Amino acid sequence: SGDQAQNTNSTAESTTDKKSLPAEINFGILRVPNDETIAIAKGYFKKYFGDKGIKVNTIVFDSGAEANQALASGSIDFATMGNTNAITALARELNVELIWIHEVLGENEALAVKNGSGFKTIKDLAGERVAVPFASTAHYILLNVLKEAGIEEEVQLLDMQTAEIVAAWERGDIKAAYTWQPTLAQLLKSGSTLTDSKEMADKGYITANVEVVRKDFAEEYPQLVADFISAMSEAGDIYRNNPERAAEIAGSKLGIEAGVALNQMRGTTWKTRKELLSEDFFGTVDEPGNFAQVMKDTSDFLQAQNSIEESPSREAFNEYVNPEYIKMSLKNDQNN
Amino acid sequence: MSAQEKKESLIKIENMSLEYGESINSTLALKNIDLEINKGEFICVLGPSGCGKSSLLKCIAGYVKPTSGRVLMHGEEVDGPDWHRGVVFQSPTLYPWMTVNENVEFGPKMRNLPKAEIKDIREYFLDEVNLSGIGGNYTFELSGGMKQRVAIARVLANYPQVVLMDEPFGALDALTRENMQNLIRNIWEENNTTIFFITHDVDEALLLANRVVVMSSQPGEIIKIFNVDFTNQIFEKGSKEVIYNEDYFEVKNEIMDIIHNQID
Amino acid sequence: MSAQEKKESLIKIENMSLEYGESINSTLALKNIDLEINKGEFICVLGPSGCGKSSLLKCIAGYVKPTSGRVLMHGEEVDGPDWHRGVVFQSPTLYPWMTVNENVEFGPKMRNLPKAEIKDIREYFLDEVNLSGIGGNYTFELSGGMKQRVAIARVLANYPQVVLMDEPFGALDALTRENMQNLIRNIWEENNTTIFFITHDVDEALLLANRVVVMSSQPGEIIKIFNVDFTNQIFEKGSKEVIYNEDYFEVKNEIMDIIHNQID
Amino acid sequence: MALNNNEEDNKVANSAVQTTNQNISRKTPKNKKNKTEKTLTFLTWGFIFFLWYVITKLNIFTPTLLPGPARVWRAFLDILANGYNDVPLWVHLGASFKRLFVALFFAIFTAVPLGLLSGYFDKVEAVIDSVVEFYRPLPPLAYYTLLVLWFGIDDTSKQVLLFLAAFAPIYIACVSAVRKLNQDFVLSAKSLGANQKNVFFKIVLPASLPEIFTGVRTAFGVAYTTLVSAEMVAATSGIGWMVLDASNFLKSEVIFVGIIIMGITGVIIDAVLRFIERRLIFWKGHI
Amino acid sequence: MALNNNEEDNKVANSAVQTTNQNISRKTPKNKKNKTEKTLTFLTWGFIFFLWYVITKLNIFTPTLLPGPARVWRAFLDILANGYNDVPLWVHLGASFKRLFVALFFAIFTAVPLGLLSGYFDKVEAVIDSVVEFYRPLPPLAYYTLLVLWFGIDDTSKQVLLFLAAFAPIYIACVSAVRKLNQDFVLSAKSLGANQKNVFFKIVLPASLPEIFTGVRTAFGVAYTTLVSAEMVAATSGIGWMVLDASNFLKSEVIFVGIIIMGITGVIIDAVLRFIERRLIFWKGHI
Ligand SMILES: Nc1ncnc2c1ncn2[C@@H]1O[C@H](COP(=O)(O)OP(=O)(O)OP(=O)(O)O)[C@@H](O)[C@H]1O
Ligand SMILES: Nc1ncnc2c1ncn2[C@@H]1O[C@H](COP(=O)(O)OP(=O)(O)OP(=O)(O)O)[C@@H](O)[C@H]1O
Ligand SMILES: [Mg+2]
Ligand SMILES: [Mg+2]
Repeated sequence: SGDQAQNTNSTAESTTDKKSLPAEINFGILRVPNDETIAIAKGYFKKYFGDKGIKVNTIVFDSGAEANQALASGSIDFATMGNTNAITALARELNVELIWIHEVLGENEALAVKNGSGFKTIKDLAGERVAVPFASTAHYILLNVLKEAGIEEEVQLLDMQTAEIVAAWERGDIKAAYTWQPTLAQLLKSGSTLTDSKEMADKGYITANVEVVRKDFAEEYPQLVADFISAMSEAGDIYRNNPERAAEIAGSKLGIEAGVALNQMRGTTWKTRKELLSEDFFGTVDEPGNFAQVMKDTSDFLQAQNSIEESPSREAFNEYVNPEYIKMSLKNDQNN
Repeated sequence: MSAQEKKESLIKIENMSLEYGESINSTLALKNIDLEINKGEFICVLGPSGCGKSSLLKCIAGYVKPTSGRVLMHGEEVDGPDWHRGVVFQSPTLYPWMTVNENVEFGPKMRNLPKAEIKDIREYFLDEVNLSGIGGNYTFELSGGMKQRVAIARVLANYPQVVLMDEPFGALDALTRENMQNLIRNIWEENNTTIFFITHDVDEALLLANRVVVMSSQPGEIIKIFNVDFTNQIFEKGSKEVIYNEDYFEVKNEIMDIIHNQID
Repeated sequence: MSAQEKKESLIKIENMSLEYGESINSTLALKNIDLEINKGEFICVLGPSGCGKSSLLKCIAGYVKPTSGRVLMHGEEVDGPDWHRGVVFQSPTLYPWMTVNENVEFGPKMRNLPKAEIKDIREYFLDEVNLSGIGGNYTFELSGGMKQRVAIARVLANYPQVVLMDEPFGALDALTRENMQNLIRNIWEENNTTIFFITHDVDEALLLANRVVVMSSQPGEIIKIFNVDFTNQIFEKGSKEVIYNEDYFEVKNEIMDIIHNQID
Repeated sequence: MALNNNEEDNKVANSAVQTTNQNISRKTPKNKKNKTEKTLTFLTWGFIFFLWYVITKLNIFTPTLLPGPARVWRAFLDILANGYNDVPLWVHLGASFKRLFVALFFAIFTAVPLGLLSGYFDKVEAVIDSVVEFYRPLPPLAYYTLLVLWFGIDDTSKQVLLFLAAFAPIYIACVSAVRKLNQDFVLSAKSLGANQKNVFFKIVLPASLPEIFTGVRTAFGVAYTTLVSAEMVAATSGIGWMVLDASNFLKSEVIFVGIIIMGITGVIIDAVLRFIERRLIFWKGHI
Repeated sequence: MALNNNEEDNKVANSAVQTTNQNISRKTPKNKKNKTEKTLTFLTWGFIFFLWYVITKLNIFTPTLLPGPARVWRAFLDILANGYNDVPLWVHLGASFKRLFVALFFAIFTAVPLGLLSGYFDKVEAVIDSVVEFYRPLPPLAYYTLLVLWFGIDDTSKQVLLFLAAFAPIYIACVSAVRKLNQDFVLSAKSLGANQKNVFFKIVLPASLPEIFTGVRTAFGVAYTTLVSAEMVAATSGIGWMVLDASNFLKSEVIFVGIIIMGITGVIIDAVLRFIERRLIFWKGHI
């Protein structure tokens, strides 16, 4: 590769050398029992990156909103977030693409109402206050729940973080909240669910935790992005083969009991690479799958809510939801 | 220089001592003070800086309790400040949030006198200090001399049995000072007030007092008391220069010598 | 009271006026001042409060630029402060973060004199003001009189051609004041200094100056200049009381009358 | 001489004030900024805007990182017309200021008496002071969760947070005011026949007012700084919440709008407080 | 009379100081608290602890709402032994204080020269002052998102936030110090032959030091108050983050531990700063 010829330009040479692999990769993660947590706990990041001499940094974010800020500032390369946050990222022209769906949200996010509140149906919430973390997937689903029930104008939403929801719930300040596990379990000790994200998903309001990556990074190191997906896939296999074992791994990593972790995991759906490449999700470059449409619909809704200024076009989402790296990951495995 | 015997005793200080602080850090400010203030007297106290003049005044005013001995007024022990003993401070303590009128009326108001009476008193004493007409002004609009005159009017408005003054003209310039000396001499004469007046200016003391008390440096003791009547001479002769005579310089030199000996 | 003609002119003030502020709010502080200060003179300036004495000093010191006219020193126009014109303020502006020594050494140090010389100068002038031995103290540990003496030593340490003093003893009590007057008189005599001295105390002016400048009230004009030599008499006769004679009271009364007329 | 006082009377508010102000007068021109300085300030802001404009025009940063002035202006107009989150701008401002002023009101009415008493009686101070000194340096966010736990998610906890922020500066100002109080004021009042109650209400209180008011202004500033923290929990209105919500959606231009609104209102309110101060405590500086 | 000065010399530091301090001396006993007051302070805290103990014993509130002293103590011991989130306590404290002191360091080294220049030259002030006055009252959380966007999620943005919090008080103190400067100091120095540079370094700077130091102490307080905000984003260490993380999981006892640690360290650091101040600026109060 012309080493001798480029002798004079040794700095340029060394940078090209480095460019073949980054010095470090920064991952923004969430503290939830998902494939990423298992992958970290099982040392897959070390296997795929650390052993190549790449330093791996994981940074915990409390919400996708924070992860977006970190992405915008260029502090991180990968980030896990709810798909609503991923829409914000696209709408705010962050130079990122969506490469993976960690889990499709289901029963782990639900609308909880307190025992004795007398709320039997969603319509009973008219004139009441419902707490939800704004800008989250739960926020999006709750808005749709209320819209479907035709009472979106009559319910007062309170912007609260999950811990505050628990506190307010226990104090009796709120009697209804849309939130996720493990907070949800705490609420359900003295409450029940009216609906959950699974029911809403069935109605077409799909939410998911997804992985986005900086485009610059992905274009420079496509192989590493594929490696990331391989790591996720391996971790997902553990769960698919032995949920209890997976819960144990994730639980010990997060400092929660395995049973709690398992309960949380069961509320979500983990898809394999092949499933994700189906027309229901990523599809192919030529024939984008349904997830781009889900994102577009969600985006339109967020625009209607004034949460984003302009909803990106369907084409933009087709490009945004990129199946190429999953494909690469699959190909790598076949080659091995 | 005479006829003191006839006078009625007002305040009596008996073997009073005053110590500030405790144990190691204590300062003996006053030692064995015996002094009688008679009605209608104008007593001036002289002494080197830090000798305890202000401390003596504070004891009489009731601001400070003597460590031993007592201060009696009409035979009763002084116990805290009282409107019968008015005090004029070196820097006038006029209340800047009140007008001149309100300042002068403060004492009578505190004593719940009828409104009409308060107004009369105020007008009388503002006139007495040649300030009628500025009653509506705030005190920070006045010059130093005017402020001190308001402070004097404010004290007089209570008809105190004795007025205690702590270097009241110390901060004024020489000319204003002279005016103020004349003013206070006139007021003393007209109202038959009793005045206890601290100064560090020997001339001032001699030109005002009919008794001059000279104190030693710390701890303050009374060294000598001079009976003088230059202030009466000034009244009689109408001018000040005439009293700069042998007599005057004799007394002045004696006082100066005493004080100088104290410092040396 | 004589032999002024022989003296060498040091500072010349020519038809100087000073106005503070602009247009409506302006104050004419000084008007048509003409004054010559000769080498070795002790000039005292007297005048009612607010007549512009300090303003005059500030013009000479170079702190303020006259609105019209000029101040010349050795024929050159004064343009800003200069170490040839030392200034002593009413409240001593000693630097509290420096010791007495460092304060006195400040001027020579600023002029980058050799270390040994600085030390000699400091020792000489601290001795001159009777303060050798306290050089290591901080200035806030001193009494008012001592502070003013350090301030004088600090100014003298620069060997200024003229020392400008703005009521330097105004804040001191009567006794300390007398000491300071003697001190400055001796320094003036010993070092053949030129002194421009502002005071509002007629006695002080007469006991120190060989020329007394009396100013009118605002706008300040020079009304009259008295040539006196009581200060020399005190030197000759060694005592102060002897000069309280006819002559003295005559001059004093004249000055007093002038000033009183200014205020009336 | 005593005769010529009328002449002097006419000069009331003249010589005395001027001479004492001599040292200050040198600086008064600095208060009233002259034309050059006003121009300079104007130019500074002009330059900042220019730089802002140029940088965004050059497209070095994405609009998310640094929205251009036009974009911010449009966002402002939009919020002005349509509100934020369906709530009009003035409701957001109103909600915030209601919280602020309720807190400030209670802070004044508790801190002033407690502070004055603390300054007056060493025993009261011994009880209160160390508690105030302990919580004062604490970051409000550290204990906000506890306040939410104790006072709920409604305005109460927000107001308590702002109250605590505002309490300490006023309390401290009051203690220091009494401490600095010229004791001769008190003594002279007593010698004029004032009883304890009169001394307190006619002397101590007015003499302390200037410092109390400075304390109130500081308190307002501290409370204002805490506003966004206070609106972090369970708010859906308030200018602070608006900025937080905008942060969640990376709406930088709304953040800018919020910051500019807060900056300007902060400056305006301080100016109003200073105006009131000048009117109310006209003798300030003459004590 | 000039002869008897030696006598007076021996009294150096005696009469003059005492007489000028007369008005103050009345209050000095308040600084050195006497025994009764110390006991009262002690009793106050004892009472607070007792109340805390009793209330939690009575089980009126759940431990989440109000953890008992024993529970808090155990949490403290646990954190002391095992750290929080696998990070030892001293690392948390170290991380926070590194952020604080780096910010304070930069704030001092920028705000002092800028502030003194602003006080000295009206033109400089015209440029800087309005900018400082604009951002100063802003809640730090309002612009923190922007800082994160611009400076990333690492310590830089946290330090910039704390820097901004600390900058304003020091800057303002410096401006005011130069403004309050006794002009006679400057004039006398000039008359003693000092040039512009000497006036600045030998007179203006030392004369301003007392107020600058007060500004630094205020700045430290403000920055400390902002600490938790600064550690809100993407931190995994720092005492502020610890409290926030505990808040997220409603670990009230850890919140209490954090608050108590922060309260005590805040008081200690202020005491240290005050000690340094007394040593460094021994002439304070004599200016
Ligand atoms: N509150 C106090 N605490 C301790 N010592 C005091 C107090 N007040 C005065 N002293 C000391 O007591 C002595 C006498 O003080 P005092 O003020 O009575 O003297 P003075 O004659 O009035 O002095 P001056 O002429 O300076 O006014 C001084 O040594 C002074 O330092
Ligand atoms: N910096 C200034 N700005 C405006 N007016 C001033 C200033 N300094 C002095 N004046 C005014 O100029 C006049 C003369 O003041 P100056 O201080 O020179 O008088 P003075 O004779 O020294 O008075 P005093 O005896 O009180 O010291 C006064 O009316 C004063 O108010
Ligand atoms: Mg005294
Ligand atoms: Mg003057």
